[in-house]
Amino acid sequence: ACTTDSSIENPPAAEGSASAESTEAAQPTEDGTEWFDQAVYDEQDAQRSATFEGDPEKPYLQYIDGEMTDTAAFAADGPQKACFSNASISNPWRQTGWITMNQQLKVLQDAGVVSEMETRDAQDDDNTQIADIDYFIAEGNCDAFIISPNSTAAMTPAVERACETGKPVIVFDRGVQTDCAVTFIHPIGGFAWGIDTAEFLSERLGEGDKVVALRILPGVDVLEQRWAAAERIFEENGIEAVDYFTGADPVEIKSIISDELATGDVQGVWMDAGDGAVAAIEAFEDAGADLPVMTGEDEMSFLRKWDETGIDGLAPVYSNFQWRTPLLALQKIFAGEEVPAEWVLPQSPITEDERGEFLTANEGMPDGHYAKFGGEDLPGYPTVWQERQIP
Amino acid sequence: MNRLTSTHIVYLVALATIIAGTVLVGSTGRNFFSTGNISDILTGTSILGFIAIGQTLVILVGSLDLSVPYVISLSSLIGAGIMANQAGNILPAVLLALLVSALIGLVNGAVVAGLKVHGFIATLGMGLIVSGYLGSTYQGSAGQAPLAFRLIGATGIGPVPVSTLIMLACAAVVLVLLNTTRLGHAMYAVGGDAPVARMSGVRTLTPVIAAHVICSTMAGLAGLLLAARLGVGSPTIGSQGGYDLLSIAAVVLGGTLLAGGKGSLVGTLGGVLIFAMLDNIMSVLQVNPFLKDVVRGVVIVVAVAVYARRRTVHRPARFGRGQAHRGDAAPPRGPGASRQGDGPARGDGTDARNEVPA
Amino acid sequence: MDDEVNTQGARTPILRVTGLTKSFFGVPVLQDASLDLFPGEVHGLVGENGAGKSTLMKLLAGVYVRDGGRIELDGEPVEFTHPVQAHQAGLSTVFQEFNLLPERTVAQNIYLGREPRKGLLVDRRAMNRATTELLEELGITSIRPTASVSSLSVAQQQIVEIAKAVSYDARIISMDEPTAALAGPEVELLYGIIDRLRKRGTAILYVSHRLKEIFDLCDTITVLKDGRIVTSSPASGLDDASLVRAMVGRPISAYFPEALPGTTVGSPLLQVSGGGNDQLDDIDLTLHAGEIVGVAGLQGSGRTELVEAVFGAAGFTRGTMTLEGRPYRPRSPRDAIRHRIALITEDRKAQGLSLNQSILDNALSVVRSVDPMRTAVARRRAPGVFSSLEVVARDLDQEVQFLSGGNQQKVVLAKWLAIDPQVVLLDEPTRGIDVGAKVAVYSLMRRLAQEGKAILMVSSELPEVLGMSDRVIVMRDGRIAGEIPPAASEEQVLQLATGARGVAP
Amino acid sequence: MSVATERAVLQQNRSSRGERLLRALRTPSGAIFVLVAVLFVAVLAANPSFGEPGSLIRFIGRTAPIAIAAIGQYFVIVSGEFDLSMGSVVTAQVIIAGNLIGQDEARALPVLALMILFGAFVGLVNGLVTTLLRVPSFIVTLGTMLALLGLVLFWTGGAATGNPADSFRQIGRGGVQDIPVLEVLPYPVIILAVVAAAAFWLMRRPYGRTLVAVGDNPRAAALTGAPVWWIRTRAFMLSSLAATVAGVILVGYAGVHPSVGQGYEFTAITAVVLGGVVLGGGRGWVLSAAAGAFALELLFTLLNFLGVESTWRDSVQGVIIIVAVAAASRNWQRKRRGASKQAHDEHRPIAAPTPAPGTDEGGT
Ligand SMILES: Nc1ncnc2c1ncn2[C@@H]1O[C@H](COP(=O)(O)OP(=O)(O)OP(=O)(O)O)[C@@H](O)[C@H]1O
Ligand SMILES: Nc1ncnc2c1ncn2[C@@H]1O[C@H](COP(=O)(O)OP(=O)(O)OP(=O)(O)O)[C@@H](O)[C@H]1O
Ligand SMILES: O[C@@H]1[C@@H](O)[C@H](O)OC[C@H]1O
Ligand SMILES: [Mg+2]
Ligand SMILES: [Mg+2]
Repeated sequence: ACTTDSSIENPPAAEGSASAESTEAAQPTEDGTEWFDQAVYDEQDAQRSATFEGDPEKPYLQYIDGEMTDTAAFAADGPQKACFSNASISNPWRQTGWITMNQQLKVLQDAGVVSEMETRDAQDDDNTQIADIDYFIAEGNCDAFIISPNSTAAMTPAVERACETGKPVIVFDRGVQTDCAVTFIHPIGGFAWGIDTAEFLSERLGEGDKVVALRILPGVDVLEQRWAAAERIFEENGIEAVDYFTGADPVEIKSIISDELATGDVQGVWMDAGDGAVAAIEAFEDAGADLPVMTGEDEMSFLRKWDETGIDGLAPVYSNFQWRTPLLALQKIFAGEEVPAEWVLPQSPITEDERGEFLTANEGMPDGHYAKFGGEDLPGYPTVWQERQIP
Repeated sequence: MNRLTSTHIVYLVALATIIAGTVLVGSTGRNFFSTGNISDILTGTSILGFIAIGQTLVILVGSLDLSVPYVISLSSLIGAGIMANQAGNILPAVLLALLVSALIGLVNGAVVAGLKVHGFIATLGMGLIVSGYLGSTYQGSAGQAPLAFRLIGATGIGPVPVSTLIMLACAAVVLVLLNTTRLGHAMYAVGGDAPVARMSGVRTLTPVIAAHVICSTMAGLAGLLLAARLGVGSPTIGSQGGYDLLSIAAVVLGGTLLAGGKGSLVGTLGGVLIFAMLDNIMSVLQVNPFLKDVVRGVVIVVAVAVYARRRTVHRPARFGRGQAHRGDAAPPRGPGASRQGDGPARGDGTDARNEVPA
Repeated sequence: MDDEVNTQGARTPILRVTGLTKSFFGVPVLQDASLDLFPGEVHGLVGENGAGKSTLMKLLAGVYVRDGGRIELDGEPVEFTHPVQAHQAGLSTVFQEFNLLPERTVAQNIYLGREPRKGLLVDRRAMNRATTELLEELGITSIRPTASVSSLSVAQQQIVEIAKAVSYDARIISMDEPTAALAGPEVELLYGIIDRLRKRGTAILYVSHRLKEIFDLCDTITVLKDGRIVTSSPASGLDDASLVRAMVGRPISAYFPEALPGTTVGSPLLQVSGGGNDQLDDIDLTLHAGEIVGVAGLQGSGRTELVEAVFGAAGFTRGTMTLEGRPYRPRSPRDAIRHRIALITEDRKAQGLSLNQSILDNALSVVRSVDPMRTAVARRRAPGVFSSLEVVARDLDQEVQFLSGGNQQKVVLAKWLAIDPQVVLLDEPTRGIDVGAKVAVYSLMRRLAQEGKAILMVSSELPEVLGMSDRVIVMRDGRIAGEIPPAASEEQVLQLATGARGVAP
Repeated sequence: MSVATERAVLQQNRSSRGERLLRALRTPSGAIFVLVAVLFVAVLAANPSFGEPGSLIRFIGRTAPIAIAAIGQYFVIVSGEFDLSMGSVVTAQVIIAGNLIGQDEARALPVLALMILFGAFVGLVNGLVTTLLRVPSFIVTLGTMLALLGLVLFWTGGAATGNPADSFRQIGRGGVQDIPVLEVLPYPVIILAVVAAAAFWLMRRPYGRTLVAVGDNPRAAALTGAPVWWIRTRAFMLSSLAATVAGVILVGYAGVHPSVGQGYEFTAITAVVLGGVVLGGGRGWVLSAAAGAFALELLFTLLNFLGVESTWRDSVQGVIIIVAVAAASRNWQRKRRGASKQAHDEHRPIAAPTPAPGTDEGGT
């Protein structure tokens, strides 16, 4: 008997737009992908000042008003089984989120909403994640799928196959090019991050100033969009920006900055993830150069170093609390409550004024912890995060 | 001879893994032999399988290929890029992707055989070259595989994915090449002892170059298969899987000597199967991803140690069962040692350790 | 061909070499060498180590490309650049180096590179059949075509190499020291094979350092010295002495030097009783100070195992040993060396030397390994040791791989002298080295005996064993078959070595 | 014979120092120093300020960890093995330092001791499994590489708590102040100098010479009484210890992160091979391995100063590695032939001027 996965009949387009809504994906070129997408850029720019529905005390449940998905068909009694296909837990941001998610799971298990969550971790490999999802479809007895895609275009067919099972599918963090999922959960997005950070730097720097951009990895939509937006804004403001991929390796970062400082002055540092921000600042210290204006992330290491050095900085946030939302969405779905088709979570940077507040709130947390992890009300707080207990 | 060959041992280990899998997977209330599970395992074998087939040849001739991850990515991008969602483009895309892959293999082979650069360095360098190209040219996934092509990645006959069948077909072809063609014999000969091969009238460059070309072509096929599964080409898909070191481990696990000259493709497939089952079992058991690597690492070493323990004793004992103590001082003597050979035969840093009497 | 080819009278050479020249980077190794080879002729090629014999053969075989001169086959000039071309032209070679793949079968080795095919694929069955036929034709029945070469004895391997050379249907076969690894009976077997080939009309170019073989086999003898041919004449006109004189350019008065004055056989130094392991059994042996004991035996009779057992490399698992009256049970060579026992191994390149290291480093290797505190002393004494051994080299920093075989062997000896051994085990100490170097080895043995060391020498060259030893032990099948006085004849040794049974390869 | 004359005799039987140096420079292991010099001049040309003592010394400090790692890897490679676990050892040590020392300065020394023990232990395991269980070191250390990193990440939940105390980080970040001309002399430079000197010394010791002999021909070495298993095992331990030192410097220099050290094994092996050390063992000098690291680092810096697009740097590096090693390989081959040429015209008895004193007589 031949088995063909019918979902593959809807071709995914190449990356360029992660948003499930923006079906107009940029056409792939010979040279790969153009990450900048004016429409999405404008949309996210607007969302930065949008009002969010729901309780501000529970940002992980807030969303921007928009199209809702009716989930009455998914209403179910008794604890249900969730199947989670995770891209990886290979960076501190994902690790923090994964811890939070597991604590959220405990709550829902105790509440009798979720019976269990079976997780497969693809260890950053698209091919593995496709196999993971197929395995869930064939063997998982899943009542729902939660998918955190490793990459956008590659994961699209597999997500579609999950949708075809008729069970609810929830996608979060990085996107896919299909809107078959019941909901796609994510903070505002990469362009918003890029706008926040690049505008911050541009305000403080003048024309002809130099910014070194340190990026962790290529090819991930949410990361590429950050840079696509920032690069554009720097260009518009006449700021010279050079970008490097560092894999967040502080040694690499230090060498890059030292070499840049050896060739000329650097006035600003831009980062697409907070990991490694400290090394960048230290490179200036070691070279005896003036500390730059800098944007990092809400990772504790950066907040602490920022506080310590008193540099002019900003911590953009790619809300880590989004890791709670998929399970909470599931709760709503099983209850038959409607959920946003695209669940846009709040995403606001931490400014210098707010810094102290977040530092106190997260005292005792490890350096790799994320300030806006949003799990203060979950069981196990704060020990589980402090000890970084990874299931 | 009733002695176990290394291939036998590989499959015994595979059998043990199946038993362990049955029990462990069973303990979670799952069935190891269910369609979905078998399909998951076999899917796991296909990509690694392609690469390990090629890697077997390269290792047999006494080289290594660390450039495969980048060839895989490049091939996926060329393939998907040229296809551009047009079924009519499939053939040219496949041909061009394989041609470029083969050319990379040709350069690898020429550098190794012609310029006498150790395979480790030659292919490490080639990997860097291609990776620079990928990094400079692609910002993310690109291209589009048309439906007809994606079917290959998503179709199965029962629990057996088509991709696995293609991999096995390739293995069969390479097996025939290796065992029943002059080129295959020459590969064994060159890997075993290049000067001897030359003196016997074998042209020693050809087998090394051929092995590298086939290895890169196999990597190219793997890249195309990934393009079929992903629907797009990806500049990172090759390195994501860590296929370079994993494929070498699978080959050695399959009983092939890292120093070359001895080994079997069937054993390699066994090694690949073991890895795939291991991954499958750990995933079903939801082992912490960090611990998965620990298990992989330990299994690689322990399994290879099992063969290595069984050292070659070329001569049957003449007297008694009293095991003579042969330590480091008197390693098993190959015949090359008993005549005036050309000094230590190979300098790969990889002594012929894990041999098993055939 | 049934009839003997007429080897007399007017003949046309099958191979004619004229003015052959070869230099390695400007250094002439072969100069103006000319020789004729006739069908059915066995042509002996002798000369010291480094005289250029192997180079000549490799030029003929297409391994090297000549610089000048002509090679004519059947009157046609030929130009080989790869061994395969020589094979196709009917010229095959048994090289001096080991030339088989241990992990492959006998048939795969013999037909390597020209496997019989059916269509595009190798016809394994035909290949095995052809191998069986080939071996049978040569009178060998004990070797299976599907056996892996590594499972064969060394002698069998050598036979396979010869069979391989014959299998090319060659009209000319060069053999470069084919008997280096063979003992009596296998040599006989080789004689038989050569005889058959000769009768077939095959021309044979035969290199050996064993003069007896040269005279037994060859019709014509050519002497190479320093890359030039000094004489080339019918064997009948030559004898040992004149040949040696031609080779070395000076007469060797005492081929085997007499015991030095003052040498006395003293008290027992090393005693083995009831020694055994999986290759040896029932070994009783006593070595006295100042004594040279020879060990004879057939290939595979366990002589190497014997010295290795004493040396702790593959030790005895049964029986006892004493050294100077105290119990001695070495668990490793390191143990043995600490007891000042030395082993000069039979294969100097594979077991004796680090070829990429300097002469000095090799000479100091034993001291550094077991008694590093004495390295400085040994280093200062090194020049003295080398000069006493007459080592020829550029300087002490030269890598040993660039030395000739004889000089390499002297470096091996030097490294053992550095620990002032009391028992010296020598396994084939003169294998493949030239007359001059041999004499140096013999003299050293005599001197060591004079200093009161005990010496055990394994050798396949009976004249050497008989000429140098105070006593000769003969081994057979892992046991000591008997002991004979040095005055015994070679026949007596062979009788003991083969036992009552016939000769088996 | 007096010691003095014995020494004179030895000198007479060796070529002059100058001659030996010249010969050495013509080997790949010597040529790397020439390459370093050429690259240095090129970097200077691209950015003259690089030559200022201050920035030069900082460059050396920055290169110290990889140079030290290369020295460690050298021991393993010259003995005929591979150490792929080096990068994971670096990472593990960095994370251990971060997690166990934390902000408590009093723990710096005990934890440092623990790290050294741990490094030695990893090397011991690598060495014993390679030598006693006879698993190819490529596989053993590949296994260790996976297992070690996995264990450390599992233990720390993927990331260390944070950077270790500043005083500990001074080892990699600080330096001796108020040095004339240089201003600061970074500690990593001093550590590198000490490690290099120790390695150089060790390679001239019996252990070092035996190590190379083992890499050249393990059987011959075993039959000369060398405890091959233990010699090689110590090489693995030296390698892991070098990785530990590199880790200590790196955690100081850059801080804790699981990606610190990743890929270090390949960089170190590349440096060693660039230094003319032959994979497979038995050839090459330890300081050339360190020089190989400098060559690589200079190359990166040069590409940087030349403004080569960062994504293309991999490619340039790949080409250079292949070309350099191909040239070295030709060179070794030529040396082989060239030397046998000399063998012909220069062969002479290496004799003492005095009548041969025999083996042992002629005492002091
Ligand atoms: N490939 C080579 N490169 C450089 N020199 C060589 C090469 N082969 C041989 N030689 C040199 O040529 C000379 C002749 O060597 P050859 O092997 O022909 O001697 P031989 O007569 O066969 O000696 P032996 O009796 O030891 O086998 C030697 O000095 C040797 O060092
Ligand atoms: N079948 C075999 N396989 C591998 N090695 C062998 C085999 N037969 C013999 N050898 C090795 O070849 C060498 C010679 O064999 P052996 O030691 O049995 O005979 P021997 O009496 O020492 O002969 P010789 O004096 O010629 O070395 C030894 O090193 C031995 O270990
Ligand atoms: O969204 C990003 C996530 O996908 C990546 O893995 O880590 C950094 C995050 O900002
Ligand atoms: Mg010769
Ligand atoms: Mg022997």
